Amino acid sequence: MTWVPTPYRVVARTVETHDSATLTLRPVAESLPGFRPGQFAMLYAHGVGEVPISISAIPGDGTLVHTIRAVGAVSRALHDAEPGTVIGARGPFGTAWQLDGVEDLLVVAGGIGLAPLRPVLGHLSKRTVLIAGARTPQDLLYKDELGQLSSVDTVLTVDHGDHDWHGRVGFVTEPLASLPFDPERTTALLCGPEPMMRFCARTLLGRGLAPDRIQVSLERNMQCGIGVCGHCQLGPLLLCRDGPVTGYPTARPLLSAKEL
Amino acid sequence: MASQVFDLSGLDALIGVLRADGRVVVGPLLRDDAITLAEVKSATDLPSGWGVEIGPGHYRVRRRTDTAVFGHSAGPQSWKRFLHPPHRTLMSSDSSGFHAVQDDTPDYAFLGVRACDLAAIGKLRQITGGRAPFVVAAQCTEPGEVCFCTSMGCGPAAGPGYDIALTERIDEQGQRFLATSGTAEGAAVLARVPAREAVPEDIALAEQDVDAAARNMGRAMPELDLRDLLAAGRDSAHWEAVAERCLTCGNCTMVCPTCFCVSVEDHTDLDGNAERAQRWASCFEIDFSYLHGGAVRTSGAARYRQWMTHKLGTWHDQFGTSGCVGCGRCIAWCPAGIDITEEAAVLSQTMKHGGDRR
Amino acid sequence: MPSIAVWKFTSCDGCQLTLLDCEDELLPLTEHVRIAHFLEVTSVSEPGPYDISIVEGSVSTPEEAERIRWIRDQSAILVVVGACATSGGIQALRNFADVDEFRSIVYARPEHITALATSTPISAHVTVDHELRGCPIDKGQLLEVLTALLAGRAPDLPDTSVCTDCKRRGLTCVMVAHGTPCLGPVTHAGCGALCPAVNRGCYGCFGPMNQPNVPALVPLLRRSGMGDDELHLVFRTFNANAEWS
Amino acid sequence: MTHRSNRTLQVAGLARVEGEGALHVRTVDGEVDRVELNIYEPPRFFEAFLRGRHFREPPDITARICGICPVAYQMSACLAIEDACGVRVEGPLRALRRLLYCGEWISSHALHIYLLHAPDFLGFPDGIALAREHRSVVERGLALKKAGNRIMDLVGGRAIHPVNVRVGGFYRVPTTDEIRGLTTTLRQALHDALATVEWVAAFDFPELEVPHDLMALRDVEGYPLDRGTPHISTGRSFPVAEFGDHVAEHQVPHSTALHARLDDRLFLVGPLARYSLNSDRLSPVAGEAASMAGLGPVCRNPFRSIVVRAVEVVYALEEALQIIDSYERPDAPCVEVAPRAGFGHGITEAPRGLLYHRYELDAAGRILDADIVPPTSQNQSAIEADVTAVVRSHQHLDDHGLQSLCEQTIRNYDPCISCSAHFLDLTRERA
Ligand SMILES: Cc1cc2nc3c(=O)[nH]c(=O)nc-3n(C[C@H](O)[C@H](O)[C@H](O)COP(=O)(O)OP(=O)(O)OC[C@H]3O[C@@H](n4cnc5c(N)ncnc54)[C@H](O)[C@@H]3O)c2cc1C
Ligand code: SF4
Ligand code: SF4
Ligand code: SF4
Repeated sequence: MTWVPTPYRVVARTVETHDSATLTLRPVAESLPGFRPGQFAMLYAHGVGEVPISISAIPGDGTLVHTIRAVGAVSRALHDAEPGTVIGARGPFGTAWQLDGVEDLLVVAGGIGLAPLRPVLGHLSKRTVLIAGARTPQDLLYKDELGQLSSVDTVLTVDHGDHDWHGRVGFVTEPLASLPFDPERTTALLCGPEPMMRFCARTLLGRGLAPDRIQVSLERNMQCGIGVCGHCQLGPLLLCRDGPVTGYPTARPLLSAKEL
Repeated sequence: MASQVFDLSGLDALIGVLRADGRVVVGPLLRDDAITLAEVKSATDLPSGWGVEIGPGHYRVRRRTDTAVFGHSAGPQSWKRFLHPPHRTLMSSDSSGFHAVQDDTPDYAFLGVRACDLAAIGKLRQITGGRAPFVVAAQCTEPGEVCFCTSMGCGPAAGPGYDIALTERIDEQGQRFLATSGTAEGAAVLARVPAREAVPEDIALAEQDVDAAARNMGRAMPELDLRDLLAAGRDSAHWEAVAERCLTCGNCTMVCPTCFCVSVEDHTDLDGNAERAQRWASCFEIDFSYLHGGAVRTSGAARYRQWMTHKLGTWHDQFGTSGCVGCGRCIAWCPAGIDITEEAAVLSQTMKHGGDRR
Repeated sequence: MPSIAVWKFTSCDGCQLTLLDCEDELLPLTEHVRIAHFLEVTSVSEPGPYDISIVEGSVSTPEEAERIRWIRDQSAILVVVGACATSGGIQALRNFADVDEFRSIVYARPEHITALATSTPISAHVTVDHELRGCPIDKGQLLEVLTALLAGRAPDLPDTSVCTDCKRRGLTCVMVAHGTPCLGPVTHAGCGALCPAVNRGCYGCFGPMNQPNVPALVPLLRRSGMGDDELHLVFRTFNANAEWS
Repeated sequence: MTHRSNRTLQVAGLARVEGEGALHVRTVDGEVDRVELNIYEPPRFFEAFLRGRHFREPPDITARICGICPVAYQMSACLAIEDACGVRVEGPLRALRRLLYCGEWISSHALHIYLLHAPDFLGFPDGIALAREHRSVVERGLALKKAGNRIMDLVGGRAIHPVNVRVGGFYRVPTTDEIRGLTTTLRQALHDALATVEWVAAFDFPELEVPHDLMALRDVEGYPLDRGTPHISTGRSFPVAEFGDHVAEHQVPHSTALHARLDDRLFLVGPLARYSLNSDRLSPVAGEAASMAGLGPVCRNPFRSIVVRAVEVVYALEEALQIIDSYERPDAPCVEVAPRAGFGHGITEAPRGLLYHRYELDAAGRILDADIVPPTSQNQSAIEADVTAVVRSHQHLDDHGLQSLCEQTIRNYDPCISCSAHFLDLTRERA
């Protein structure tokens, strides 16, 4: 149980959108144990704070890759970190996407929710459909990269289009409602705002997918990552330990309760 | 284990031995009209002849007719203060890197730990870890008006985890303590305290006193599966009713010997050095559940539900045991006198009558 | 070096003085910030813009209502300090006086005295970035805001009850153990529970906490011996104009 | 012909004074035509708010008139209400009050000497610039100030607007150990205070002898602080209850502060007055420091008030140490005070001079009327007279020089403008 982060140096920084950037971090000396898709690290910006950030790619060379959306002081400081900056990391924490025995994969992401799902894409030889939504075309993550993933059928949709946008406009539930898939073979992975995940799950259940074929990534305030701060409770779950990825049968009653 | 008997001078000698070994002995002390916990240097520091009168939102020290030193129930503080201090620095960061902080926790000996608090120490350490203190338990022979450790299976007899257990008795033969060791370390310490060998009658009397205490609990939890009750009661209208009375002040969580939640904050000085530190937090704080854009649990009802559900229900899911030991502190120190046993009882009643708000 | 300006509106000076009460930190601080305007301390007054403005006091005259807009325009970050600036202060008691009568009294000699009929917090006039509560503010919180702003982190200013601080300090609850009426359970934390530390009930000088449940406290205050009169007065003192319920 | 015989000096915002004010000076044909200390600090109507409040509230409420000398407000308020209720607080509780008051004097005087006033004598715009060249000197001043604040933190529970003061005494009295814990700090501070006297005594003081009457308290023993009877340099004195008969406040067009006159004459309160009427009452070390600093039994040069303040800091520290030495924790933190109908008066010596409170209570302890006369409004006319004198005798200076000197003249009084703007009594205006 350590509170002391392991130093990592930013070796690359890619601007993804107007408020999001992807950092590649290389250990300064020691490195953390390997991460699995869906797990997260606690990233520390010197003097500003520490927040949970999912692993957004697993290159396998000991580097950590994270995509960070600047929403407040800590995420802003991490987002702004230029190559050379030393950042602290602790982890890996939490549960991973369950991919054992998966046949067809259906991935639905909203906004920054695509980041923790990215390591899943293209790393499986399975048939994969990705539906990714964002508020505007400018908020869509990894646009160029997604186009190059030959094993993934990608559907992009935005809440509000603009004159350069020729794709879909609307919520992710719309393509989901008409998407052809085999409920007997499909596993769905959902990550995004809670209402989005609830609506998507409802649509999928309505189309015959069994609840235990749906996995969601849940979010609560987290300040330790090691189950001692108590902030990440969601009913019976301590999300830093029992989450963020959980099966829908567990998540369903929790998501439906008000202010849980 | 072998037991022995000593009087107040023996207790003083015990404190002396513990101190001689370099331990900081913490025990009950009368201060600001309450029995608080602080360093005790000799038996004369103990609140001899002081008892308490406790009720929901009510606590008064009172004079006892005898000179008992452990004749009071749980006070405003718990051992949590020492095992899991209200403020603690976690690490520091400067231009040379990230650094662990030196653990300067003294080697504690806790004197007069009641059965409920002994159980609480176990539950707390299960989560927070840290070095084990030396524990001198005081078995409870006189529970207070808000105690319900029997319902929670945590007392009044001291459960496992003590190094030495004491049972205080005052009768025609005077004031004395039956001391039993629970660990080899406890036995070694006791061996250095002048005492006489316990006779079967000493042990029988102590058992009799503790048994009587079990029948004299001020309160009880309703006898049903609390974990099921709270899971089923998630949408009960009862939470709104409690919220009308609940101040959301967080006192209950702060005084609870097992509530472990902390918030982590960053502090920086002018020279660019930084520190991360934790402080006791409470699920009654609105920011406690803050996610970018706003808190999850804003209503008083949701926050009270979180506290009680966690204590009595989801603690089982998370840590395999209840979070409540029945010490009654949350009842006494809630300014509004909200009583967790009564709320549980009322909740089960409303559930029976179909009080589901959906 | 970032520039810092300190401004005074209607107030007692106590909150500004808190900055000078940082005896150990004052000189080191001046090595990291440039004091561009601080009338109580220096004859130097630089023109704007300013990186950080600290504003003490409430708006109680037409001139002040104008000046605060100018200061907002000139300041990247606006920190308002104290009960006057955050709720209108004790002088906001006038807000409850009969306004017509009040006007005729105040403007009896309008050529000499101009005062608005109300004393209002800074946030009623311009957007503020950070608020420090208290009458006066706490020195530790002031340093916290300044060091946080310099480090670019969010200042740690909990908006919960005084009780949480009281318990962390290990104090004994004066209401439960002594029967002393106390506003701690509805008052904003930040002072470090000063009153309970001297066996006194909190009198609310940090104003209401986030979502105080005052109706639940009132019967408890009554039980501790407060009458209607006192109950009325105790919420109408240093933060009379704040949202107690 | 003197150059620039017609000129106007305008200081829009007086710096290094507490509160906000401005200065207008006009000379016509070399003669001083107009000197106005313009206090534009907004009025806060305290006396009006006090009406209808509970008799236990004034120590907390009136403290908020001034953040620089809240203890003075609390002490005068307590005395006045206790007077109305027929109670006198004596013995160890009074000693504790005196100790608290010493804390305020030390802190307030140290602030004024080092950060507000000394820069004038040494040609710096502020204490921070001063610290750049004389770091250890300013650090000494801050350490002194901190020592005063430590007393207020311990005895008052908070340095600004103390929470531990109540009518009848305190809420909690410190333990003997807590009180003794101050000793080391205060001993060091005494050392620093003596060094301060030596430091300020060497400054250059412009010549100015004020002719005004001086008024200060005088007590049966000791230097006046927490009580006493008003004495005037003319030799007269009057009981506290007659304060209102002698000191009358009136409104002037250019200021939100009321101007006061003593029996219709200009007068002065504060360190100069206090010292001149009580120099025989200084403690041994303070008395010696005063004579070493070249202060005679009377001092009428306002520029030298900085020396008097430094001597008073020495006194306050000696007094504090003496109180601490003989401290025994009182059995009860306060004496019971029951309300009764009637009037009560209270005067104490705020760091800046006499602070008078008067309350009228009904039998239930409700305040029917309140009157507060702070030092700055008593001194205002005298300050303007001083500025007039300075302008008259320093016509040869250029505008900048003259303006600085005028500002310094005002700062001699450490005027607390926030407190002077408390008044504008609603009824009085109505009348
Ligand atoms: C398991 C997990 C994985 C995440 N992965 C990513 C990711 O890959 N990329 C990304 O951009 N964001 C991710 N987030 C969200 C990210 O942690 C928050 O955006 C961040 O904590 C905001 O902190 P802040 O100080 O910048 O903002 P503020 O909104 O000012 O937040 C203040 C404080 O509240 C807490 N907090 C606020 N929002 C959250 C939140 N959503 N989750 C947990 N604590 C919060 C933090 O302690 C934070 O410091 C993840 C969150 C969780 C729980
Ligand atoms: S919930 Fe209440 S009774 Fe149970 S352990 Fe906590 S404080 Fe004691
Ligand atoms: S009850 Fe609340 S404060 Fe206590 S441990 Fe549970 S979540 Fe934390
Ligand atoms: S239950 Fe009582 S102690 Fe707990 S938050 Fe509510 S009012 Fe406060």
